[in-house]
Parts: sequence; C-alpha cells; structure tokens
Amino acid sequence: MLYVLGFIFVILGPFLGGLLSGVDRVFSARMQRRQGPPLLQPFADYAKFMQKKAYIINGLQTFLITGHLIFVILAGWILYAGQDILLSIFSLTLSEMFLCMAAFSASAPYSNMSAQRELLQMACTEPMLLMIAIGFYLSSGSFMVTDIVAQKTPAIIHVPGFFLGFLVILVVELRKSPFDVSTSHHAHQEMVKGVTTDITGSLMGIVELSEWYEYFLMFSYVALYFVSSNPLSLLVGILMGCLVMFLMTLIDNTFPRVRWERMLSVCWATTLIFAGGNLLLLTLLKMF
Amino acid sequence: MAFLPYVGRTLKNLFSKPATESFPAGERIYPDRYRGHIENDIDKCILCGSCQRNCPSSAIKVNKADFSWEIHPFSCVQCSKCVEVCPVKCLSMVNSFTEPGAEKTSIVNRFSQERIEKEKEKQRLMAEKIAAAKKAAAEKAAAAKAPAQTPAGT
Amino acid sequence: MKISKSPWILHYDGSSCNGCDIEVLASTTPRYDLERFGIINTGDPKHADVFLITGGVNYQNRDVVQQLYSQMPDPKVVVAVGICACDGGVFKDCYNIIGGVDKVIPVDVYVPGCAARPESIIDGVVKALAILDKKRERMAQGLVPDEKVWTNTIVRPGSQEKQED
Amino acid sequence: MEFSIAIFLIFFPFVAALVLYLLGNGERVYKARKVIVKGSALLIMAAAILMAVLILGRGTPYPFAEHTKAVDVLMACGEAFLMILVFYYSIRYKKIYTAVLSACGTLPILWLTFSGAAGESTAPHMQIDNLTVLMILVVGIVGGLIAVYAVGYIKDYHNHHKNYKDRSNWFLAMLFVFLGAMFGLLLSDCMDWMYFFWEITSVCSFLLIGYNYEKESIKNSFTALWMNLLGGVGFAAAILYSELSLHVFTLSELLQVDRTVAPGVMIVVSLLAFAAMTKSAQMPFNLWLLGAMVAPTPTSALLHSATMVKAGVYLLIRIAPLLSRTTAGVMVTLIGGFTFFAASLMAIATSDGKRVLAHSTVSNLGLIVACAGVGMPESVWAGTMLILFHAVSKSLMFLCVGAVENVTGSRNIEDMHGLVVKLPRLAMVMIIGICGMFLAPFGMLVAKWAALRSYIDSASVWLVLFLVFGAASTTFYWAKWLGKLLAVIHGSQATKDTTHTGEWESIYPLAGLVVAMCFLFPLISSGLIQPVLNQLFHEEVPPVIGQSDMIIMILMFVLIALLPISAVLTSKKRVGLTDQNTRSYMSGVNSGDDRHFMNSYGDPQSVYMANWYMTDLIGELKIMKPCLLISAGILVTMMLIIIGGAI
Amino acid sequence: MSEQEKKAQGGEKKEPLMDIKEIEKDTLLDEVTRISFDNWRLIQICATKVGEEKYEILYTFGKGYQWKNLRIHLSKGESVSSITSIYEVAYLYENEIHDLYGIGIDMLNYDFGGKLFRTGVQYPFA
Amino acid sequence: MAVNNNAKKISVVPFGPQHPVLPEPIHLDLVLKDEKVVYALPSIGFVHRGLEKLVEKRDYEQFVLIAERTCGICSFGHGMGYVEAIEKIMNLDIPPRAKFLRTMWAELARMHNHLMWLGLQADAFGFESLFMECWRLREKVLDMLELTTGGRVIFSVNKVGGLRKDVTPEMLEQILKTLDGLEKECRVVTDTFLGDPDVLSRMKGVGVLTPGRAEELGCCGPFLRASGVKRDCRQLGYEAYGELKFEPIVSYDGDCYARCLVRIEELYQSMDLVRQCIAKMPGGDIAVKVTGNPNGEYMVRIEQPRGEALYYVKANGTRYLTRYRNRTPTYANIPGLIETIKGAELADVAMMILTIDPCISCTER
Ligand code: SF4
Ligand code: SF4
Ligand code: SF4
Ligand code: SF4
Ligand code: SF4
Ligand code: SF4
Ligand code: SF4
Ligand code: SF4
Repeated sequence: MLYVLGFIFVILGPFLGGLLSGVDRVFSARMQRRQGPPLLQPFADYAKFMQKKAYIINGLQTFLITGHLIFVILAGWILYAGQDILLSIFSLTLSEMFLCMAAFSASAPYSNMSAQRELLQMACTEPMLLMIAIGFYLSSGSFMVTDIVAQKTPAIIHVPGFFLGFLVILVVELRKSPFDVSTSHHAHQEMVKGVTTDITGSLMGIVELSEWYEYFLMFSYVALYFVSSNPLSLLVGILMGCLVMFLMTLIDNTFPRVRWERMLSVCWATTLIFAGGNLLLLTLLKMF
Repeated sequence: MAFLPYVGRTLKNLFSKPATESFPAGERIYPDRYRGHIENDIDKCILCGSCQRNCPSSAIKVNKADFSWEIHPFSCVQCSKCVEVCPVKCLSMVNSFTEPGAEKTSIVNRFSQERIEKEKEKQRLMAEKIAAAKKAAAEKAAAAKAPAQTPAGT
Repeated sequence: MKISKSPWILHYDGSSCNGCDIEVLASTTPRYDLERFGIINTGDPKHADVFLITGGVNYQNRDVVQQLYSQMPDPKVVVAVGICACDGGVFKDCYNIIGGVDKVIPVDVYVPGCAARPESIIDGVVKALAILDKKRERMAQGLVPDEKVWTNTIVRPGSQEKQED
Repeated sequence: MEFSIAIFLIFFPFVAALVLYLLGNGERVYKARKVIVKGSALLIMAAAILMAVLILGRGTPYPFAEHTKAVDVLMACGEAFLMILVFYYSIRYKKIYTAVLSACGTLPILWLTFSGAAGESTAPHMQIDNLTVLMILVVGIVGGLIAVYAVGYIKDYHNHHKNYKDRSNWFLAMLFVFLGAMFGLLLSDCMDWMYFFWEITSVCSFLLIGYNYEKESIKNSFTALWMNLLGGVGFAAAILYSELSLHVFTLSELLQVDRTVAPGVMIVVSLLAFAAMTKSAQMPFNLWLLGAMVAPTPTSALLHSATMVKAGVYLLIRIAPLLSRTTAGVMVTLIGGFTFFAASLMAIATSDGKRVLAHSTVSNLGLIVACAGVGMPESVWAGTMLILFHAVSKSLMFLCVGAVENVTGSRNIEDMHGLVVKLPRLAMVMIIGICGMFLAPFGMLVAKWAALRSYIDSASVWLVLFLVFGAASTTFYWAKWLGKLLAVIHGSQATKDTTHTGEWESIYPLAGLVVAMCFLFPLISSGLIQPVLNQLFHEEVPPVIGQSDMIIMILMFVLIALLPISAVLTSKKRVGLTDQNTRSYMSGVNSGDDRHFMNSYGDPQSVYMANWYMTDLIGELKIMKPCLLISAGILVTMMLIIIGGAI
Repeated sequence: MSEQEKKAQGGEKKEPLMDIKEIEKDTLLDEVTRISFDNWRLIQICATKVGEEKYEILYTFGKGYQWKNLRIHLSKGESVSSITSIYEVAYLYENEIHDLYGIGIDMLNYDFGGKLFRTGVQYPFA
Repeated sequence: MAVNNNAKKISVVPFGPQHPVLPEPIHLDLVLKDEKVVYALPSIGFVHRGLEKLVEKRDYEQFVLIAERTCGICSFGHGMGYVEAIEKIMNLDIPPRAKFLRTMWAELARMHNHLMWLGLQADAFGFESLFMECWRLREKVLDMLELTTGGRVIFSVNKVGGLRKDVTPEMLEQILKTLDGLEKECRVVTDTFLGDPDVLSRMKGVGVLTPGRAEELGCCGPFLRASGVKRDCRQLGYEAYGELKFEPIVSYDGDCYARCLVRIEELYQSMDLVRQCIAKMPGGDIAVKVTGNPNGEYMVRIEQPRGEALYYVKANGTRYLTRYRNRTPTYANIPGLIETIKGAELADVAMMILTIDPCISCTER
C-alpha cells in the first residue's frame, strides 16, 4: 500500500512541483508589480527544453544528470513509501552531488566555480538536513516515516527549533535569494547560470524536472512537521506547506543575495542555535 | 536579519495592480513628440536632395532621374534632421515606430504618374529651353565668330 | 507545447551606445514585463532561444558574437535591436564597424529604432517567436532549421589579421 | 588448527621479514623478492581467511596459551631490546626525551614480569573471537595487498630518488615485521603481551617513517615515536594499575569487572583509552600521522589504513562496553567527535593529496573512536563497519595517489584535474575509493546512519553536533576531489599510464573489495559484525539496520555503481573532448579550444580552475594550534576528573 | 571665408581659448615630474593629427577645479616616453594613442602591444 | 619534498564581455584564490566604433547627432558638451532659456541615470525586486523626457547655437507634478538601500578607496566624491548651473555604500535642481542663428551623471572638424576600479564594476 503511495509521488510529484514553481513565479512577478508569466509557464519551459537540441559537453554529463533525477525521485519515494527519512535525506544529498559532479565534468570556468559554490551550499545545508531526521527521530523515536505520521501529536510540538532551522536551509535548497549563491532563478548572477551553465537542451529539461520533484519534496518535508495520526492534520500540513512556500517567495523578493561567508555563518549558526538548542532542551527534559 | 524595510513595499505591490501595460494586446498611445518614423508627402517634395545630404545615417536616397524619394527605415535614426532641413516641409515625423520585420525593406515614394508626366514635360520644356538657349548662344557665338572665320576660310 | 511559449533571451551588447541596451532591459521591467510571454532574460547562451543583440559589430566583438551564437542550441532566432544592429546606423562609416549584425550571423528579425522602444522590441520578439516555431517544425522534419542559406559576407581587412590569428 | 594458524600468523611474517632482509638488494634479487613477497602475502591472506572461517563456524571465542612463563620472559627480553633500540636512536639523534618515555613505559613492565609482584595469571594469554577475526581479515588482506604493492613501488621509488640509499630489503622486512606485530597484538588477550606488540608497532613505524634519513623524515619519525611512546606509558600505567590493584591481567577479565564494585577499573579503562587515542592519532596526537606522509607511500598506506592506527580503535572497540555511559566514555566521544570535525575542516584547506588523506584518516578515526566511546551496540556496529570500509577504501586511495604520483610526478589534487581523461583506469579506481569513503550507501553513510542513531540514543548532544557539522565538511573535501577527477578535458591531454602490473595487482583487488563489500554489506553486517556485537555485549543484539533500509541502501548502491561503470564505458570511446564538442561557456571569449580564452592583452591564455580551500579561514596554519590546545585541554581535564573520581 | 564667418570668430586673430603650454618632446618627463610634485592629477592625454605626418599630443592636468595643458609635437616615426612612471594611470591613454596613431610609447607599465583596441584598420587615425 | 600547499590554489578565469551581471561588454582577466581576486586586468575595445574619426565625414552640425549617440545614457550630456565646445569656439552666446532647458534636461537625465544605476546595483547584489522597483520608477522620468523631447533615451534636442525644441508651460507643470509623486515613491526604495541590514552587509566596507588614492588614480564623479573629495564640475557654472543653488555631495567612507549614498543624495538633488530650473525658467528664444564654420580649439568640462567628462574640439575653419575627442568619466575611473577589485570577492566584482557606474560605450567610443 505504502509503496503504491511512493509511486503516486513519482507520478504526481512533478506536476505539483511544477505548479508550485509556477505559482511562485506569478507571485514573484506580482510582488515586483509585474504581470508575470502564465501559471503553467514552468511546463512550457520544460517542453521547450525537451524540444531543443542538446549540445552535450561530454558523455559523462548525461549520466550524471540522469543520476541527479533518479536520486531525487528516490528521495521522494522513500518519504512517501513511509521508509527511513534519513535515507531520504541521504538520497537527496546524493542527487545534489550528482548535479555538482555534472557541473565539474564540464571543466568550464563558470560551471566549475558554481560547482564549488554548490558544494559550499551543501556544506551549509547538510548539518541541518541531518538534523531534520534527528528531529523526527526525537519526536517519534524512529526514523521511519510511517512511525512519524502515526504520532499522537505532530512533530512540530516537540521540535519547533528544528523546524525553524529547516526553514533557513529551505531557502538554500530552493535556491532563493538571499542564499542563491550557486544557481539562481534570477537572471543576473555572477555565476551565470550556476551549475547548469553548460547544460543544454533535454538535459536541462531533466534538471528542471528534478527541481520540481525537489520542490514538492521540500513541500512534503514541511508538511511532515504538522502531520499526526489525526487525519485532519493532513490538511494543516498542506496549508502550512503552502504558507511556507509563500514565505519563501516573499523572502526571495526582499533579500539581496549574500556572500558565501554570510551564508555559511547564518546557516551553521541557525542550525546550531535552533536545532542544537532544541536538541539540548529535549535531552535535558529526557534526563530529568 | 533584524528589520526588513522592504517587506511592506513587496506586500503592497502584491496586492496592487501590476504596472504592466497591456501592449501589444491593447494599443499604446504615444506622446505627441515621440519620434517614430519619417513620412514624406511626396506630392510636395521637390526632390531637392537636401534631406539626403543632411541625414547623419545616410538613410535617404533621392533619385531625380526616377522621380523617387527612398527611405531606409532600418537605417533611419529618427533624428528629425531631414524634417528640419526640408525646404518645402514635406517631411514629417510620425509618432509610431516602424514595424520590425524579417527583411530590411526600404520605402520608395515616387511621383504620381501624372506628376511624372508633368515633371517630364517640365523637364522637356526646360531641356528645350536650355537647348534653345544653348543653341541661341551657340548661334550667337557662331555669329560672332562667323565674320572672322569666313575670311580665314577663304 | 510550442517552443515559442518559453523563449529565453540572451542579450548581448555589441557596439551599441547603450541606448538600445537599456531599452531591452527596460522591456523586462514592470512596465513592459517580457515575462508575460514566458520570456526570461538569461545570461547563458546555452539556455537561450532568442539572441537579442544591440549595436553593430566591430572587429573585436565579432568573434564574441559568433561564439555566443554558436553556443546557442538549435532552434534559435536572432533579433537585431536598434538601427546600429540593423545596419550600423550612424556609425556605419566608422573604421571599426563591420556593419549590422547580419554581417557575422544570420538575423531573423530586425527591430528598427534609435533607440528601439520597448514596444517595438516586444513586437520584434513576438515576430521572432513565429519564426522560432517554424524552425522547430523544420527540425522535426529532419531539416536544417534555417530556410535561407546564410553566407558570411564579412570582409576582413588584412592589416590586423596577422596579429590576431 | 586454530592454534597453529595463530602461531603461523604471528611468526610467519617475522620469518618472511628475515628472509627478505637477508636477500639483500640489487637487480638480481628483485625477481626472487617479488616471488617471496607475493607468496608470503598470499599465505598470510589465506591463513587469515581460514582462521575467519574456523572461528566464525565455531561461534564462541577460542582461548589459548594459558601457562606461558617462558614466553613472558622472552617477551620481556624483547621489550628490553626495543627499549635499548630506542635508547640508541635517541642518543644518536640527541632526542633524549624519547629514551625517557621509553624507559617510563618499559621498566615498570619489566619489573612486573620479573618481580612477580602482581602474582601469576592463570587466564589464557591469547584469545580469538569474532572481533579478532574481523581485524585479522583486515590486516591480513589489506596489509598483504599493500606489501605486494610495495615491491614494485619501492623499486620505482629508488629509481626516482637516486640520492636515497637503497635499503629496500630492510624496508620490506619492516613491513612484514609490522604485520607480524599486528597479528600478535590482535591475538593477545593478556595486556602484558599486547604491550609488547604495541611497542613493536611504535618502534617499527618510527623506523619506517625515517626510512630515507632525510632531515624532515627524521624529525617526523621522532614525533611519531614520542607520541606513541607516550601512549605506551599510558598503556603501561594501565597494566600496572590493573595488575596490582585489580589483579586483572587480560582484557576479557577486565570486561567482566563490575565498575560499581571496583571503581578503579575506570582508571584502567581511561588509561587504555588514552593509549588507544595516541595510536589512533586523535587530537592532540594527530601530528605524527600527518608527519608519516614523508615515508614512501606503502608506509603511509599501511600506517593509515589497515594497521597502526587500527590498533588503537581496535583496543577501544574491545573496551567499548565499559565506556558506555561513563565519564571515560564522555572523554573518548568528546575527543573523537572533536577530532572528526576539526580534522575534516583542515582537510578542506589542503591540496596535497596525501595530506588530505592523512587528515581524513584522522577525521574518520575520530568518528570510529567516538562510536566506541558511545559504547552502545549500534555505535559499535557503526564503528566496526567504519573500520572495515575505511581500511579498504583508504588503502586503495593511498595506493592510487602513489601510482598517480609515479606517473604524473605530482600528488597535488589540483594536478588531478581531468584524471578521467588523463589516466582513466587510475581515475576510475580512485572514484571507487572516494565513493567508498563518503557516498551513500558506502561505508561512511551506512555508518553515519547508525552513528547518528546511537548518538541520539545515548543523549550526547555535542556528538550529534560534531557529527552533523563534521559530515558536512567531510562531504565538501571529498566531493571537490571527486569533481577534479571527473572534469572532462580535451582528449589530447591523455597521458600514458606507466603504472606497473605489480601495483595493479593490489589496486584492482582492493577496488574489487570495496565494490564487493558494498554489494555484500547486508551479509557483512549479519555474518561478520552482528556476531562481534553478540560476543562483545554478551547478548543477542537485534539487527541494527532493518530489512527495508538494507534494500534501499543496496538499491542506492546499484544506482551509484553505475557511476564508475559509466566512466569505464565512456573511457572506451574516449571520454576526452574532441574538437567537435561544443565549447564551454567562457563569457564569449573562448579562443579556439576549451582551455584558452582571449585575455585582456588580446592573447590566448589558458583558463585554470582551482578548487576552494578557504585557507584564510580554516587553513592548517590558522586552526591547528587552537585545535590542539582545545583537545589537549579536554583530554587533561577529563583524565583528571576520571582519575580523581575513581580515587 | 565669408565676412560673416570672420565676424563669428571675433575678428582676425583672437586670444587662444585654451591655455596650452607648448613644450619640447625631450623635456616632457621633466615637466610632468614637476607637475606631479605639485600634486596635480592627470586628467587626460589626447593625440591629434595635424597635417601630413605631423602629430601633437595634449596632456591635461588638474588640481581642484583648475587645469593646465602641455603639448608636444611629433612627426611620424618618432616615439615618446611614457609618463606611466609618474602617473601610473596613464597607461590606458598611452596605449590608446599607440593603437590609434601608431605613435610609439616607450616604457609603458602595462603594454597591451597594440591590442587595446583590436581594430580592423591598423592605426586608423594615422 | 614538501609540496607547497598554496602554489596551486589559484584560478584564472575570464569575466565578460558577455556576462549576465554586466550590463555592458567589459572584459576582465581575473586571477582568483577561492573567490578572492588577487589580480585583475581590464580590456576595453569591444564597443570601439571609432566615432571620433567620423568628424571627418560628417559636418560639425550633423555631428551633434552622432556625439549624443556616443552613449545612450548620458546622451544628452554628450550632445551638450560637444555643442558647448563648438559654441565656445564660434563665440556664440546662446539664449538663457536654452541654457535653463539644457540644465533641466541634464538633471532629468541624471535622475534617470541614477535610478537606473540603483536598479542595476540592486541586481548586482541579487535583489531582483528592488531592481524592478527602481526601473519602474525610472519609467516616470523617461515619461517626462519623452513628453518634452520625444525620445526616451536619445533626445536629439541640442544643436549648435541652442535647442531644436522648446517646452510648453503645461509640460513644466506636468514635470513638477510627476516629481512630487516620484520623490515620495523613491524614498521607500532609497531607504532600503541605505537601511536594509542585508543590503548594508553587501556594501559596507566593500571596495574601499581612500581619498588620496582616488585623486592619484584620477577618479571622478560620484566614485570620487564617495571617497571624500568634494569636486563636482557643475560648480564651474556652465549653462545655467551658475545661477542655481547646490553643493557637491560627498561621503567619506569610500566604500560601495558611500557611492550608493552619494548617488541617492544626487538623485534628490537633481529633483531639486529641476524644480529650481523650472522656477527660474526665463522666456525668450531657444536658439541663435549660426553662420560660418568654427576655427580653433577648445576643451569643455561638464559633469555627466557618472563624472567629469571632457570634450575637446579642434576645428580648422571648414565644415569638417580636425579632431573631436571625448574623455569620459569611466575612462578615468577604470584604474580606480581595478584598484578596488583586487582583494574583493568574486561576488562583489560585478557590484564593484557597477559602483563606478561604468559606461563602456563612451569609454571605447
Ligand atoms: S528635403 Fe524635402 S523636398 Fe527635398 S528631397 Fe527631401 S523630402 Fe523632398
Ligand atoms: S533646400 Fe535649398 S539649398 Fe538645399 S538643395 Fe534645395 S534649393 Fe538648394
Ligand atoms: S530622421 Fe534623421 S536619420 Fe532619419 S532620415 Fe531623417 S535625417 Fe536621416
Ligand atoms: S543609427 Fe542611431 S541607433 Fe543606429 S548606431 Fe546610429 S545613432 Fe545608433
Ligand atoms: S540604435 Fe541608437 S540607441 Fe540603439 S544602440 Fe544604436 S545608437 Fe544607441
Ligand atoms: S613516487 Fe614520485 S616522488 Fe616518489 S620517488 Fe617516485 S617519482 Fe619520485
Ligand atoms: S611523499 Fe611520495 S615522493 Fe615523497 S617520499 Fe612519499 S612516496 Fe616519495
Ligand atoms: S558616462 Fe557612461 S552613460 Fe555617460 S555617456 Fe558615457 S558611456 Fe554613456
């Protein structure tokens, strides 16, 4: 049954993710007092990329990009199939690693510099990503998603600090300003198009597709904090997911892009303070 | 991340009407002075060539032989110089831009057939006049020379 | 979905005076908002479908222009924005101006104006999109995207050439 | 049978060493030497595997060597000999403090042996259990392969470095001595005996590091010596205290002691842990391992991966049950966690391939040490898993870096840009090695998973933090190295691969081993590691990793395995760029090919892409001192608390 | 020239509009050194072709809102020493002069070797 | 054989001419350590057209139109500088109304330039919505310009001897009205530049240039004034500036923030100057009759939005000039730029390039 849910994600994930990113673009435009693109624009972009000729820089790239997609899907599948959330996160990290390697393999200046930045971003987010899993473990006593959603109370009650820390790195994961240092949706970036600079045509389409999966996966992580055994909580989860996505759009439009030092220090500090503090508190509570 | 001064403006923007104009769906009204493209009232034009000489961008070609005035809109920088120098004020700056296109077409304005006829007629008359004048002058010269020449020839 | 629903722009400033450049940029800003048409002004030739180029071509940037053009994957269209890009404009007699963009790469749409105003840039891009779709169709039929065979008419004066090559 | 294999494992390497030494040097003996080394290595591996099969089939530990007065005396003589050797070198190089340390450690033990002050031990002096077997497998197989690699390598080494005296017979002999000592250490249960072998490894590593008599080698070898001797002093103190006040002679007895009844046991445990941490190069004793780099590559490989440093963590795993939820455990986890984090930061700022490996060894060992310090079954599971994966992958990495250096003349990571094109075979193997070090579900990630869990269960907040931040920086330095290897450059830059078959003979099996271990990792877990836990904790430990997780991990692995495979496939049809490929993006000023751009002077200039190092932020020069001070502070404070508390 | 034009220019020989000090090519460095000691900054350097094979170079210096000019004359084939040893920022101007006029500049700190402007015509202004 | 651990950690990459953060084609060779710039060398010439030589083919009156197309941003100033030089040589005294109108347009152009710059600056540090906001406001300035001149960026209103177009009182009314609304809306934007903590973290202390160095390197314009040197060529009193009241704006930190501050203050100052112009606008003719050809040489200094620009004209008594030379502000600022780039982070390079408000097309002409 759960496996089926996992496969439903595989099928529906990109649609919902694409829709989320479409909504994001419309909202962004409106926040800038622009009319903005049509809601389904991301799908048009995807279709466009698939129709374009791919100028492949080297053979390795194709493989690495495919790996990127596969591991994002796997990460989502693990989550929806009710499996180990830590593995889901590992899988996510892994997929980013593939993208990074694809950029490295281009052996071109801007791809390379962005790959370095991407790695840096991963170094920024990885502590908190692992912490997410730890947070769920603390609240439910298990890494299994089935156990997490079967709790009496939603995880957010126990681990609000983890949630806050997660919000910070969510900005990084979704490549939103102020932390869009390696690849940005905004046109004018000192890194050109970041890790995707030398990726063309259908390969770029695959990257976009993976991004939708990731979008939806992130949405799901957010919702997971609010889900408990009460079926109504599912609604709360979806609502909060939407709210957080809106918050991300707002943040994107009210911040300049920061330098990497600041990103590193903010990410690590918030992880340490929010998640670490929450962890400490829970540990102390458990001890006394 | 203490105080975010810009959030208010962003949210306000979100709920106000976009500043975007509905071009090309809705028509845009251009200000009167907007320098769009040059039009020639060819009926007034006298093909003097002043515009051609003064155009900084060499966009105008005046072809007297063909009774045509030609402008390359894809060469014209809408400086209005030609409008200023035209002695008969037949040129005007119209406030809508030249349509973009896949070819760099040029616009040729030719005199109407009847005007061409008239011009030709005029030219012919002029030419005749000149020819006549020339002839007259030649005759005069010949006449002046003749007395001197005749004795020499004999 | 048609390829023209998501045309991404690469904008390069050839030897323009900036007049057309800022108008291109202005057409992405709220008042004209090119994103209405799904257009994103990307800086990366490898993701671009429409090459908006302002200004004429000179001896130093012609390689850049050709390089960027060659890095754009097919199908692609080139829009020459401004009189300079169309035929060199007031600078056509300058010693370092080769001429309009069509001297070094094939141009699909010419947008006149000095400076081309945003409305006419939008007009030009919309015209180019139709051509983009046509090229895509040709590609789907296994043809080369361009209908016209484009020949490079660029005349290279010899003097500097030795140094460059 | 078990007995004879054990004896064989201890003595045979010494014999082989003697033969190799006596064979001498020169072109003529090279062939014979090759045969001997390969034969001996094979024999050792076979013996290790046989032993494993026997013991695992047996199910219970196999104790032996009960009455051994004569051997005791012999060993004491051996210790005295080692001490004299250290005296000789310390006088020759005027480093008297090493002599003092050596005397401090050895003399009390000699006194104990000869005075009989502690009474007679009746417990078996040696014992083979599952953990021993596991370690023997690691040492036997990885060590054996390194020895095979060394034969060819050392020949090359002397071809390149004509200025060093060719003492390769001695070098190879020392490698085997090392292996023998390791086996002895692993098989011994009696702390006296362990101490003897412990000291052999210390002195051996000292001799190997100083192999080429360069100024720097000598300096570094003495660093290694004094640090290890200091650990030896700790070991000796532990023995002294345990034998005199607790009348405990063997580790297995020590594990039986109830710490509520005899709080003094914590002193022994903490002293042993101290000794183990010096050997495992934990901060503040990590400098010796970094210094060991100056030795020829096989030395580094041997010291870093399979032997020397593993002796330390082996000891810690042994006493792990005693560390669980104690102050000593806290000390060990603190030091281990901190080392994991700090060393991985320093690895980021390093571009010398071997030095990165050294830092990463220190860092990984920190993780293992921390796992042992937690002392829960899951963490010990993780620690053991890490030992396995680390030993294999790390030795593979060392051998590869050595081979790359032999071919290209540089071991700088920056020079490995585009190695997939330059040296596809070596690159592929290196990719396997790197993946083995840090990618899911290879060693690191599997183990991280369990480590995380156990850390949370044991409620050590600081460890969780060290782990998550350390994991981030670990990913960073491995990934950027991997990225360098994967850069696809122009095919014309391919280099002729001059690596010897002899070197391949050990590189390929190791690479195969890494892959196999990943595939078989559920089997390894249930067949090798689970029994270790059962014996160590004297209870049936439930499987650490669930069925579904295993499946997912294997799935991940299968997916990842395609990475190097695809590298192979593409290398067949030349990975390198050809002139037909699209140029990479260079702001529009590419000039002709993918390596050059038009610079401001209007000339083609080659692009150069370096990795990030953040030297100004976390360079060794910047943070080494503070890190050493912090860790030393932790160590001293905790030791004082423990010893004070126990007394 | 018509009468009107002459009037527009204010009579026959009017006062020069700009204050320019004409100097010898050889004394350039001395003059410039003196000016730099006096804390003037370099505003610009510009060359002009004045007749067949004759060039002049105008150096403009400023101090606050004041300015002063030096001018040297050269003929084709002559080279002039760079003032980059005194004003490091002169390199752009001097490279430009070299690229456009073909006037040799000796001892430049950044010598683009004729490729500052990669023009189609070599020395277009010469 | 200890390997030098630092030797190989340097990257060499091209930056520009085509690069998304660069509005214009400037090229730099960058040598980076991680992302810290250790060395940078500029190259110019990607826009070099050679328009100065065009004076030999276009007569001096036509050339106004070409001079203003040196650059589309301070096109007005270029035209003005050129005609001023010619007028000086020909000893023309243009009517006061023309002077005031020129000044007004110059200030409007400054406003459009500075708003544009603020937008680009926001874009350079990745603040897209602020960029959009600045450019949205800039459209209002363009509307004023289009209303009065008929052009959004190229105005073509100058000619030798005065102006080609007059403005009506209604237009001036309209300008005053627009200005009031604009000023209010601008405040929110400029407050963000000057107060948002994250924006400050990008600009404060970045790319510091000391007053001494700035003078030595011959910098000019807001770039110079941000380093604490009080020099604004408008103080020379050309056109109608002599009759208006204003003080050069200076700031003393010499960093990107100071440059931003100076430009923001100048934006408001320009609004004030436009109001002053309109208030004092005299009536009368807008041009004098020009006859004959120029003969002589002159150099004009004016303050463009981006700094001091020089126009040198040498005429020989024919319709065609001997030499027209334009030394633009960016040309003078490039050495200063290179100085500030060294030691900066790559992320700041684009911003640093922007803080001199570069205009490559006039630099390379
Ligand atoms: S100047 Fe006027 S009249 Fe003369 S040719 Fe041109 S359009 Fe005709
Ligand atoms: S406009 Fe006047 S001056 Fe010019 S060509 Fe015609 S008649 Fe002659
Ligand atoms: S408007 Fe200017 S460019 Fe156009 S035709 Fe007239 S003179 Fe020529
Ligand atoms: S014609 Fe106009 S737009 Fe074209 S180059 Fe000339 S001035 Fe510029
Ligand atoms: S067409 Fe006009 S505005 Fe555009 S770049 Fe050319 S000169 Fe500038
Ligand atoms: S491995 Fe390299 S450094 Fe060592 S001896 Fe051989 S060539 Fe020399
Ligand atoms: S580091 Fe390499 S070159 Fe140096 S001694 Fe060791 S093996 Fe030889
Ligand atoms: S300074 Fe810049 S904006 Fe002004 S004219 Fe020159 S290039 Fe154009």
